[in-house]
Amino acid sequence: MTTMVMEREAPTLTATPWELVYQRPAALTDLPTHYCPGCSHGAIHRMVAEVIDELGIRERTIGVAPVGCAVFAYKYFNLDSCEAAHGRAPAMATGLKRVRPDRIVFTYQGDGDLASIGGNEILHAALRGEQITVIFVNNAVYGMTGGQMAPTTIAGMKTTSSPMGRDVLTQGYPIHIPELLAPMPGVAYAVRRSMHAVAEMRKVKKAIRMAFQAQLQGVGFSIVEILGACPTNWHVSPTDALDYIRDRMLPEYPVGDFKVDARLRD
Amino acid sequence: MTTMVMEREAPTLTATPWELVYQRPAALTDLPTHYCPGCSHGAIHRMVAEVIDELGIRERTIGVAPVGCAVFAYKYFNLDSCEAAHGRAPAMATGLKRVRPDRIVFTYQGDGDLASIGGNEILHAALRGEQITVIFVNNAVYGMTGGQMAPTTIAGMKTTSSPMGRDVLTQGYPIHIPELLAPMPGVAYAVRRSMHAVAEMRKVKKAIRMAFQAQLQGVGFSIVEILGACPTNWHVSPTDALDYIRDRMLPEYPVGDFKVDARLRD
Amino acid sequence: METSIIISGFGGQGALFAGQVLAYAAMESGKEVTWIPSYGPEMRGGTAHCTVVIGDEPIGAPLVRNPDCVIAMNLPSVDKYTPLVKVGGLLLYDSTLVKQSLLRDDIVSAAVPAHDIALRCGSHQLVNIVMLGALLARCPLVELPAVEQALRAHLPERHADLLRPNIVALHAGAAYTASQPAV
Amino acid sequence: METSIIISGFGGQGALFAGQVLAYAAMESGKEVTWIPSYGPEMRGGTAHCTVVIGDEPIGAPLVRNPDCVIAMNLPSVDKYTPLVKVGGLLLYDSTLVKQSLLRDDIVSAAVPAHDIALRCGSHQLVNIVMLGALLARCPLVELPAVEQALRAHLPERHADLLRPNIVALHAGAAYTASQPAV
Amino acid sequence: MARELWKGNEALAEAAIRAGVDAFFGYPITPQTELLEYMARRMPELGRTFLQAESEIGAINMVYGAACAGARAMTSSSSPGISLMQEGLSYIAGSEVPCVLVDIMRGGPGLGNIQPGQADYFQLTRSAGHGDFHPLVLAPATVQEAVDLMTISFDLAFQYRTIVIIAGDGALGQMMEPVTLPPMRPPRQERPAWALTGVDGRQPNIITSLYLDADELEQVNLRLQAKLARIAAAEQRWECYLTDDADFLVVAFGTVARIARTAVRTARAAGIRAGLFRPISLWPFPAPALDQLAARVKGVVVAEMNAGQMVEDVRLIVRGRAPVRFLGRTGGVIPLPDEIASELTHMARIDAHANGDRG
Amino acid sequence: MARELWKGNEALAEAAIRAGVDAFFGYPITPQTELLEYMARRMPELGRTFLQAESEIGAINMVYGAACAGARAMTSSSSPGISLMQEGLSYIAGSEVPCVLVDIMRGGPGLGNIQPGQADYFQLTRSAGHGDFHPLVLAPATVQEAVDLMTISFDLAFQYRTIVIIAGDGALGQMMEPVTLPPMRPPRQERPAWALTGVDGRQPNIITSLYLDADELEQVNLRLQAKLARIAAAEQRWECYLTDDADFLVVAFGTVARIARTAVRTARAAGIRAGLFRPISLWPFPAPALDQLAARVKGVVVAEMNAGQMVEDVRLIVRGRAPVRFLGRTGGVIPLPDEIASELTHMARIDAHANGDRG
Amino acid sequence: MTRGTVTIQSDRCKSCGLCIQACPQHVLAFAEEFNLRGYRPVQLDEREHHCTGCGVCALVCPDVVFTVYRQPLRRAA
Amino acid sequence: MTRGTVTIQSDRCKSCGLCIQACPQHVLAFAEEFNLRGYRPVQLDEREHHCTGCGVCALVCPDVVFTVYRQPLRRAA
Ligand SMILES: Cc1ncc(C[n+]2csc(CCOP(=O)(O)OP(=O)(O)O)c2C)c(N)n1
Ligand SMILES: Cc1ncc(C[n+]2csc(CCOP(=O)(O)OP(=O)(O)O)c2C)c(N)n1
Ligand code: SF4
Ligand code: SF4
Ligand code: SF4
Ligand code: SF4
Ligand code: SF4
Ligand code: SF4
Ligand SMILES: [Mg+2]
Ligand SMILES: [Mg+2]
Repeated sequence: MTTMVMEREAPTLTATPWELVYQRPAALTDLPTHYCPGCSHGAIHRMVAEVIDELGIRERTIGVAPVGCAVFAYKYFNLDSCEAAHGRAPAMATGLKRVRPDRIVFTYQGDGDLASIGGNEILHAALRGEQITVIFVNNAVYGMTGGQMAPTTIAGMKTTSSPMGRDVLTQGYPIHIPELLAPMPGVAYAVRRSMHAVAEMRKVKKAIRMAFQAQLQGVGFSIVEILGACPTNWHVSPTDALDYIRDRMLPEYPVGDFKVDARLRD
Repeated sequence: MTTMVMEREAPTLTATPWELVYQRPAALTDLPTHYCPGCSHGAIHRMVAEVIDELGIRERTIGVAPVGCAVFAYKYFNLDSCEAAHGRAPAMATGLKRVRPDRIVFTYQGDGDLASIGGNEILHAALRGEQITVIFVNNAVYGMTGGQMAPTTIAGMKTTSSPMGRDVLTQGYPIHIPELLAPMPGVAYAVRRSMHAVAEMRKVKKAIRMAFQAQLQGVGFSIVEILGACPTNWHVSPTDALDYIRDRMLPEYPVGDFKVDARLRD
Repeated sequence: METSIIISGFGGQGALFAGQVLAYAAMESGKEVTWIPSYGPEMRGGTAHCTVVIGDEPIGAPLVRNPDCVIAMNLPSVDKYTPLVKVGGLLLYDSTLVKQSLLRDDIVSAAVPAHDIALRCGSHQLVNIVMLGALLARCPLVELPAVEQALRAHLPERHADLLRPNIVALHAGAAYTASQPAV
Repeated sequence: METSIIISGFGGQGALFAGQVLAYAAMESGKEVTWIPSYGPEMRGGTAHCTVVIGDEPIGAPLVRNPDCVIAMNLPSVDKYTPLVKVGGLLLYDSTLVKQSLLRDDIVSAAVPAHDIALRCGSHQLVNIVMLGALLARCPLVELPAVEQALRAHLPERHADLLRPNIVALHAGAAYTASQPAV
Repeated sequence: MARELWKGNEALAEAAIRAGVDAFFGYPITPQTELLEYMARRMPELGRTFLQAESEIGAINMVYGAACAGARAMTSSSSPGISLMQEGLSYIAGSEVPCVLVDIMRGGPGLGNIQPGQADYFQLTRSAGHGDFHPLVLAPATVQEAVDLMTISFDLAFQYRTIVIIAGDGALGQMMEPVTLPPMRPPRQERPAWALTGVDGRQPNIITSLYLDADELEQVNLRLQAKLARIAAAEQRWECYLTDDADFLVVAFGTVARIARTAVRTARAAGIRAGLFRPISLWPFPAPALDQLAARVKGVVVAEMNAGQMVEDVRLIVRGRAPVRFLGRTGGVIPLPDEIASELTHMARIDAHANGDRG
Repeated sequence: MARELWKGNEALAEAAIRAGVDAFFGYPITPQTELLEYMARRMPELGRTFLQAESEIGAINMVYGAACAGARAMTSSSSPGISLMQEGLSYIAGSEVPCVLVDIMRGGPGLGNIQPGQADYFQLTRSAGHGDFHPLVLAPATVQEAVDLMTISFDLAFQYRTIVIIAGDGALGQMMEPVTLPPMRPPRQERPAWALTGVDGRQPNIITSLYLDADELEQVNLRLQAKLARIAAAEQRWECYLTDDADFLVVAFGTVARIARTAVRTARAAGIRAGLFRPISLWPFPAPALDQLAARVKGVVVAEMNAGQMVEDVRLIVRGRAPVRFLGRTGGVIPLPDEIASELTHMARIDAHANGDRG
Repeated sequence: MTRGTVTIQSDRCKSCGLCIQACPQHVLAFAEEFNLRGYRPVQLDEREHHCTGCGVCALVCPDVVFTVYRQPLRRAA
Repeated sequence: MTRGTVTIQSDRCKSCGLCIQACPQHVLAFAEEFNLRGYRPVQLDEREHHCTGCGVCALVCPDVVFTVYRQPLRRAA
């Protein structure tokens, strides 16, 4: 990967040195991702990596990749990781964490993975208050397999397996994961965030940080649902995809804190 | 089965004839059950059968039996029925109902079956608002396999797989199924009832009736959780088991209506 | 030579425990032995049974269809096992509970008033060991002291007070049977 | 005899469609034919390709490692397939986009300024059909009218206005190649 | 009946529809997904049941339910999804209800990849779940054959109350070929007598695979095995290509058989009398037909896209009468005609050698 | 080391503990449950991990996770539960992490019953999931052997980075027999180099079974197959009982082999030179050892508690050199010694007949 | 005023005692004899004429042992 | 007042345009040339001296294309 530093004239006005204010996080490898242009997975990966760097836990963090477009997350995160079977990341993470309680274990999962086939694994990991962190990217479709309906597909949305638009009466209603899990006593942190705007993205990162913080403090299971864009399967441009999140997904999936353990506010 | 009519002197005071006020419902076969003395399954079966009789739907009702102590429910109900794989009754019922929408399809499931291995099937049947009725018997243990911990086992309760008492921090917290499912738009009826006293049992039956009613009206998925006794695995007498429900289970599992579709009040 | 024994009764009558005691005694006497219970979702309070096989060489099948000996502690057990006992085999039953005219003349049947004997030894819970004693009087698979030893080692601690009565019951059962003619 | 053709380009360049048109034309010409796309989670906007195999007998493998002909519509495709073309095979590439000095002298390479030709025919979206025309000029697997017919039958309705330009492009591609010497 | 170009997955779907499928339940997985997507479009149009299940476990148990109601029910998946269906399949087999399953196999084990594979051969033919049963497994080699087999699959499933599996691979699922589709069957109204339809006027129908009593379950198994024996006798399917005078035989199924066909032609061109034996039914394996050939050929090459599975069946049948060589490619690699041809050449050479024909 | 009476399920659990199991994840199912219950008591006492999973799918994927961390992880189940683990097992095999699984088989198919069975033979040896792999399958016939095999299972699993399955049945799990247990191993501290432990000071470890590129996946499969070939060569286990001079052989494993032993004695008493060949490793099947015997015996009886599974392996090896008869009982029925003995007698009689020895 | 009675399918009874505890009139008790399945079944005791036919026993009985009859009492005119 | 700049790993850029839309200073634009993977990568345009080093581009970029520098400006005394 060649780095082209755009040539620009040397700053003349001042003697203060250039400060590096942002660079690629150490918890990401150098590999370019396979994601489509504008896909939210890339930015979310980066934020997870930044949080891991900031918390200084890269050396003791273990990631669990899903089956979904983020299947190669294990190549992108510069840390020990593994690839779970479709939907089973929470079970795999449970196994890892139970035998290595001093390690930080997180799963990264899509909506098909977590909310459809893996519903039971996430439900019971949350019930058990498993000390793991779940990064849950809701893009309302099965990205990897080509845009089928997910449990999170919004009403009326056309997908390749709901070609007339999701009919909630026959195909089911959207599922609200953090709302579902928040009442469970083992859950320390359950929130929803969105990638549709700069300010929201900053909140995404803060939430990811809190979720890892919960694990570091050992206060319970933590999950951040993130509304992300899948321009490819929404058949819109990357920039329009942000509007799509705002206009179509947010009404169904309001951002918010559904559970924040009191000990986390410390 | 010999029927002993207890000999008693003929009634002398009156000319009015004896009225039959209660007899074995037609929707039960004649077979004695294999349940332990005082097991709630028997009485719950009877109430389901009574409701089916009262609604006059025996001829078009299809039952789905679980894997659990109620595995032989298909022998006891006098109607068409089948035996699902452990936890998969809601999926099987979905298949049945989708191809026979004019039939009444119900599942009868235990807490291990429904809330542990079958968590995903019940979750998604509810999400889809599947037009089925679920009779969910929570006896806080795996009865059939000899009293292991269930997801509904209450904190501190000793079972064969939580011999020191359920430690919620490592073994998970009890799950509250109707509360979990009630917020889903596809769910028309989600309540909890208890078998611990006569008055409560009358409410159990009313709830079962409402749940079938919901299906008859086509307003969505219906579920009745029923706190039932497993004297054998609780290691108490059948009568003490009622106190156990009242004193130990009710505090964790309050009876109540968590969702009653407005159309059902008509 | 393998000898197979089925011990059967209502749940709670201690059929499984009596079998284990026999198995321990056999093991300590240097025999090969297997013990296997009935298992699974049988009706609670229904019949429970176990099969013990004792031999000098490694045991083949731990489960048998036609046992050499049967101890039947209730009517359903008598009904179930009478036809199954091997020709020339032995059926012991609790004659206090079961009033049964015998159906087979190709086996040896022994009526043991085990309930009565047990009560005399101190508790109706001793029926199982009375019957075990009776069995061993007819079919000396192990010595009674070995059984005493097994009882000593394996009677659950919470029943320590029952050790003596159990030993008494064992001998009482044996003595009763020894005094009776074989039918 | 089977002839295998791989058509490859960026997603959106219509590689798969050009292959289908060829397959339809072959079928209607009474040939045996298979068409198979690349599939799976390849990077979107990355390379997409399909393989068409045409023959007189039932087709064996629908996928081939060493194709007889390759149409490469972008640089990655040229890079990927140049080494794979069968000895004596044919590589056509869009020379408007790819400035490539050829690496193999054991295959026939044909540089087609397809982008330019397509623009002249009315749209840069016609590159795929220009290349198809070019292929058929070098390797007459099917007659051009059969391809025209296939275009008529299978161009999606919403692109009906592109039918004429497509036909023009087909012939333009063929004409251009026919006019060039084979390298 | 016009020939049209159809993609394997979509042709299977349309053929199932024309064969009268009442209900499809499935979960997306590459390289099978187009089948599900096609069903998502077409089934509701026809007023039939399409449902995307929450998982393959959901799907197979929905199929189980719908089949209990007497419906023509099916699902489709690919290798990892088939693994998840094992328990359900075992229940369906134990309950003897009919259903159809499509497995568009991919590279394994584990997540593997999505390229074509045949490594589920054992899983489909030997052990589609715990317990003793075999689904009827049909392996088409062309899209046309996929259509033809799908067309009869429900009839077979209902005739025997058995599971019928159409076993394809990623290549078959993804490719387009010319096919002629059968006409649409009129919707079926009658329900089998065993189906759960409500007890109206009769004794309850019960569908279960539970028999607590060992003797009773053994009886059920004997009945099941007797049925399987009937299927084994009646439903063997295979194709012979140039086997009449063949000295050397390739045995291959599905996509590999197409390639083997080319290889046989190549070998013949090189003067080797080669032939192709192509099992179409993988279970029941067409043993007698192969047995006859095995009695007189000089060598057998088994080619598969796996590490050696069907070759066991072939060896069981050949019983040492001729050498059996195995050519396996895995991970989604499709063997080349030349690879198979050179196995044949190799065999012919060894054979010539052994016969003192040292040229 | 004193002999004590141990129940098979509990002995397996205690042996696993003494062999250093770090983590047990499981789900109750008869006739295996006592193993889980024993673990529930003992593991926490020892400060090790016990967790009752939400399902068998949860359990096997927890095992997968714990194994990725380098722990000695195990689960146990019975037939329907094993079906549910197929996907997970395939991932574990594809990722080459070590683990141990106990299958206490019961009657099938479907829910079947809870009596002893051996009908998962195919599932365990041929197809414990999609794709090409074989777990190492060990079938003890006594509780003592169950303990002995469990004692080495983790070492084998780690040596080869493979799945080791202890295949028992309801009888073995439920019975008590005298056993001598090995001493408790000191807890193991070292972690394999491939384990996920955090990247501290090294490049990331990645555990995956995904290889999108066909050639790459094929390479992985070749490596996997080469490993399986090494296991096949090195890990065959079997027992011969009175085979030295045997004319007739019984081949049986697990519980049936115990019965066959009695049958062999019975047959010998009746003047038939019978012997027992007992595979202990079901995969790898001890083929060469049986092959040698097959070359000189006059007949083989295969007895199994299924409808005929291992018999295929036996036939593959015998290759027609001697007649092979199959005796199968299913549904939880255990064959009697006499049934097996009479198969031997029958064979001997036919053989005598064929040799003109018409008495 | 209403009087009632019940018939008892003794062989179904499992001696759980739930009906005895629940009967508002306390007219139920265990028999001395065992039934076919080894349980001491419930029977109406000597106070049986107090039975009102309220059906509570039938409601609580898990084994559907009871059939309940009622007779609205009218003092003969 | 702060000025900033960014460096751009052009070959990582996928032309999604998110940064262009998000940059508060509107100093980003697509290049004419294609990068190795066939995308027209983003570059600083002629107004690049307006870049404040705010990092928004880096925040929104899914492909971690940007490195951001900042220089607190002090007018030379
Ligand atoms: C058992 C199994 N079933 C199905 C699949 C196919 N599959 C792969 S990814 C996927 C869905 C991915 O969707 P999601 O989790 O939402 O992730 P996204 O791609 O949208 O990020 C499916 C169904 C599989 N690999 N394994
Ligand atoms: C796949 C599978 N796993 C496990 C079992 C064993 N099993 C049978 S019933 C049961 C639990 C039953 O508990 P519950 O559902 O609460 O019903 P109850 O017996 O308490 O009424 C289990 C684990 C099985 N039959 N199948
Ligand atoms: S398909 Fe959607 S989720 Fe997958 S990489 Fe492309 S944009 Fe992202
Ligand atoms: S074990 Fe419990 S749930 Fe099962 S029949 Fe007995 S009392 Fe009922
Ligand atoms: S009907 Fe009422 S009063 Fe009569 S026995 Fe039953 S509970 Fe008692
Ligand atoms: S409630 Fe029913 S089963 Fe229980 S004691 Fe009364 S009659 Fe018998
Ligand atoms: S740092 Fe800020 S001002 Fe500079 S290019 Fe990036 S977004 Fe624009
Ligand atoms: S956000 Fe990143 S990938 Fe997208 S256009 Fe800007 S630099 Fe390129
Ligand atoms: Mg998604
Ligand atoms: Mg329960």
